Amino acid sequence: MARYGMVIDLDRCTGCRGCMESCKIENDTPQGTYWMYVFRFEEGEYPATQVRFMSRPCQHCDNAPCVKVCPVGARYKREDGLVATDWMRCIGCRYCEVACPYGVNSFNWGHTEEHYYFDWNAEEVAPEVRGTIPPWDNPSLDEPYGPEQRHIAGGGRLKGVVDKCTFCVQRVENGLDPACVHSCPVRALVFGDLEDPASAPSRLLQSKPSFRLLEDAGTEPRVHYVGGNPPTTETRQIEPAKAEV
Amino acid sequence: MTRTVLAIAIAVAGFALQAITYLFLATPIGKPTDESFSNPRVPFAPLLFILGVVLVFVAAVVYELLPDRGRVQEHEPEG
Amino acid sequence: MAPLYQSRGETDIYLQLTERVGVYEAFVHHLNEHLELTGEFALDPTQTYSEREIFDHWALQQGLEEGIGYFEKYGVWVKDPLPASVRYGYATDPPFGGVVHRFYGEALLRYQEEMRDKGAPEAFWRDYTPLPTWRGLTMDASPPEYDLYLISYKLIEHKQDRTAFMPLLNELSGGQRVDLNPATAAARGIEQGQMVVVESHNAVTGETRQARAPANLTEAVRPDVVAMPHHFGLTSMANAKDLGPTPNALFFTGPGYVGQTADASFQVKARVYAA
Amino acid sequence: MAQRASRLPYGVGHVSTAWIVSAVLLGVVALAGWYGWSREISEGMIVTGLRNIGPMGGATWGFDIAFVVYFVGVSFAGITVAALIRLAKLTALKPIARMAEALTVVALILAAFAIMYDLGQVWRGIVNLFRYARPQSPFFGTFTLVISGYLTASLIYLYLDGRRDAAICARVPGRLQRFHRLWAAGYRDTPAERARHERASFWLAIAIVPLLITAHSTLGFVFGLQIGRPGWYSALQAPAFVLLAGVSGVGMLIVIAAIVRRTIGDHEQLPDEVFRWLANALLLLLLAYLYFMVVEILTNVYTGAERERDVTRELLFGDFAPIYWASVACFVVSLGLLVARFLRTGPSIGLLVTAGVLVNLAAIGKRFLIVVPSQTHGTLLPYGTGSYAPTWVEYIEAIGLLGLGALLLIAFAKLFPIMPVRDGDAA
Repeated sequence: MARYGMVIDLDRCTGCRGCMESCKIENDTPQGTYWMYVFRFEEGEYPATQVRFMSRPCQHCDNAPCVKVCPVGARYKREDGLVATDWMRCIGCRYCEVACPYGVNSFNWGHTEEHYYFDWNAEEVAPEVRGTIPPWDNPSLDEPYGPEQRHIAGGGRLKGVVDKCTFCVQRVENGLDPACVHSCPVRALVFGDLEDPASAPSRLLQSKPSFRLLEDAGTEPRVHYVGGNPPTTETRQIEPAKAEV
Repeated sequence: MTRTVLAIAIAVAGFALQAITYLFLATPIGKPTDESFSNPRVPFAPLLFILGVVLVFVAAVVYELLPDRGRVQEHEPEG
Repeated sequence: MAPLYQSRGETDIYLQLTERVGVYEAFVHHLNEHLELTGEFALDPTQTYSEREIFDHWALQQGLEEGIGYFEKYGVWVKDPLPASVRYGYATDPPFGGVVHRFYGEALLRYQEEMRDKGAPEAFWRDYTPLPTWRGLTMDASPPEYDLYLISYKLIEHKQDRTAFMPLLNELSGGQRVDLNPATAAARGIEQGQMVVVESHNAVTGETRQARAPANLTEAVRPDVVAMPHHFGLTSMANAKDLGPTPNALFFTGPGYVGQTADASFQVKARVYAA
Repeated sequence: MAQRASRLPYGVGHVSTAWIVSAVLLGVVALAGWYGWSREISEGMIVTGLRNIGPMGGATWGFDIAFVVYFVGVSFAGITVAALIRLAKLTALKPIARMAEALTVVALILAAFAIMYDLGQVWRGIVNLFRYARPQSPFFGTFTLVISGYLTASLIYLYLDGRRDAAICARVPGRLQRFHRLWAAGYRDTPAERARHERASFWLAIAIVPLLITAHSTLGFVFGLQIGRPGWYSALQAPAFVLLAGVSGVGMLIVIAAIVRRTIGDHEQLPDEVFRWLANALLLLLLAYLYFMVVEILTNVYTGAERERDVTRELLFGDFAPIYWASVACFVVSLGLLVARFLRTGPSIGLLVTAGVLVNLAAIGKRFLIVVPSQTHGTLLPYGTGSYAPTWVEYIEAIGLLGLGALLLIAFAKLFPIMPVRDGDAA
């Protein structure tokens, strides 16, 4: 049984936020919701200013606080390492959100819409997208996954429930990389079986010194970072993406 | 006497129900990836657990309200 | 003139770059192919060349014994009379007639004198100089309270204003903002996210133009600069209209800022104050 | 109690215009609160000021949770006092036993509502909690022990304790007679029954005291076990919760007792001694809690991790300083009032009521400060500081709950004697 994980090469990341966009399109998340988030950091004062980038998916912790606190077991840990949210069971208490040190959870505050960004039937859009499947019609998002056969794929499917990055379970279970990994123009994101020393992420992980976010929180993240340093208390975020609902 | 026995029995039953249903609940025994980590072993086990909690206190009601043996509940004369 | 600071010829850059990423040989073959270098003049992939050396090879291949030095000596190398069809448009017309590389703008001088004689203000004719001449930037004449250089720049999420109609990209980019150095902002009592006015000044006409956008404090901007991305506000697309102002509206064209030879339309001084 | 009662004691069943007016007003307030809830259910929680932690820079728990904690806290005092009266034989406090029990029941009902207000999927929540609830989630204790067990216990305690008075009231003909008779359930105040009740209530009290300690602790653990939230992760949370619960509860009890004494105008029934007892209790609890506050602040500013210090800094000098210092001021002033009692001859009920109100305001403030700042200013990744401002929906929901609570209490007072009936009182 593969146990998936992600390795992120900060040497390569240019902070283009392409992963954020592909994630939103693949998972049809509501406006203002980012399962994948790319930090743009700056440190030091002019002229000794340094700008750094760090993409932040769900860390899919092995010792996940969100899984511990979920009162109804909607948030659970899968055999293959993914931390999944059963949005057919979630009651929307948002305990997972306050428990998560990384701030990766997102709640569906308002009504769920068929299309969060574009009505592909609008006459100025229709000719452009004719013949393609709109994100909200992606059939794979409504299917149950894993041996548990639970509904964990896709975002903004239901009002008043929490969802978060699924490592694109609908792609991974069909042998594809997550959308963010697939679309990264500089191959800064590498996804695969961390247990297998020959896998691409394992090899990248061995090639450079690595770290995980907030290690001292004891959450055992399955997302590793190489080629950079973790943000310090001196690190400031610049150019935050607009996250308003 | 039966009153006491009955009350204690109910209380004990309540605690027992709590103890047993606790094992029916989703428990952290085993790996986090276990089915039992996020699903109760018996459906609606939490409800049973709460019933156990309630039962313990219901014992007191039974203890007080149980009519004496052989005595029929009679109405107070109207005032 | 020698390259300033660390700037270098692009060919040199390409040569080093291709060497680093290990495609130097292919690049050299590419050069040979496109400069039509053959035989003894062909570049050797096992050697490294400077930009000058490469073009020297080319000149020799062309049959100029002095190599690239020929152009330093004679400036222009006339191969043979050009057919009229491929001549520069004006080159066929009077008053020049025949191929003359236009170096001395005689007409410009005439325009200048004419305008001056007609009493036009200097701003209108000072840039009509027969020879390329240096003068101070127009914006330097702006009053001192306009103490910041206005810069418009590109965001990675957008392509000019063509993508501004895509809500996804607008969300990712965070929308229009006015980038200020925290020190600059503090001196003006401006806080992160606060609405500010950027006011540019036309040193010739004294005209000022304003734009309002939320301040974005970042150490990555020089303290004497105010910067705005240029993707928003100027668009024909309906659903991209209300994305904030465009810095393009703060720049000037016309006398002093755009001219026959000295084009300074993107060099304006501006000031920023809390809205 | 041989004599026939002619009218019910303490104005039970007797409805004055003043009562009707206040009842209607409170009813309107309660309905307004439910209207707010209906907006939340139909539109989604987007109508609240809550937003996601992190990229959205908001607080995902706010007013609702703060009031859950506050109401559960208030419920603490009632049943504790009642149980202690029984266990420690504090006959002096007997007159307030029942209003204490009633306060507990009402407060717990309000807490249950507040929890439902906070759920994104209310109906699903009610079902799934009974169906899937996991004991390793701190939330489990909150709704099994607190809402279920605790509420049952207090209801049963209230019921059994009231049977004797119910029997007395049941003698009086009237619309309420059937209700009272049902409540009395054949109680005839024979020595045997008295002894039986003595025993039953003793064991109930024994069972309840540990329950409420654990119950309030679990509520503290909801926050105290979260390492991901600076300012929450502290062993002090649970005991501090219990203490502040006592403070707010006793304060509320003082207020209610004073109101009852005013409306019934029977000073023998609620002698000054009762208030002296309550005031002393409040004083001790308050001192203990202030001590806890100092310890907590000291720990966080002295050795706390960077983010811990950030949150504490926000409390002391930052965005939340106004609320924080206002709460502290309320505590200190009420402390002063409670101490001032000793200088005066005889307690001034006015002062005590003021103290009671102040500590409750402070308690609400403190609950808010426990819940919110760790979310808006306590992100461990550099998201920058967030903000949270409740919308009218949240305000009206909270106010509506307070109105509902008051309504339930005055309604109870009209259905049943709010104080134990002394022998021959009903005559």
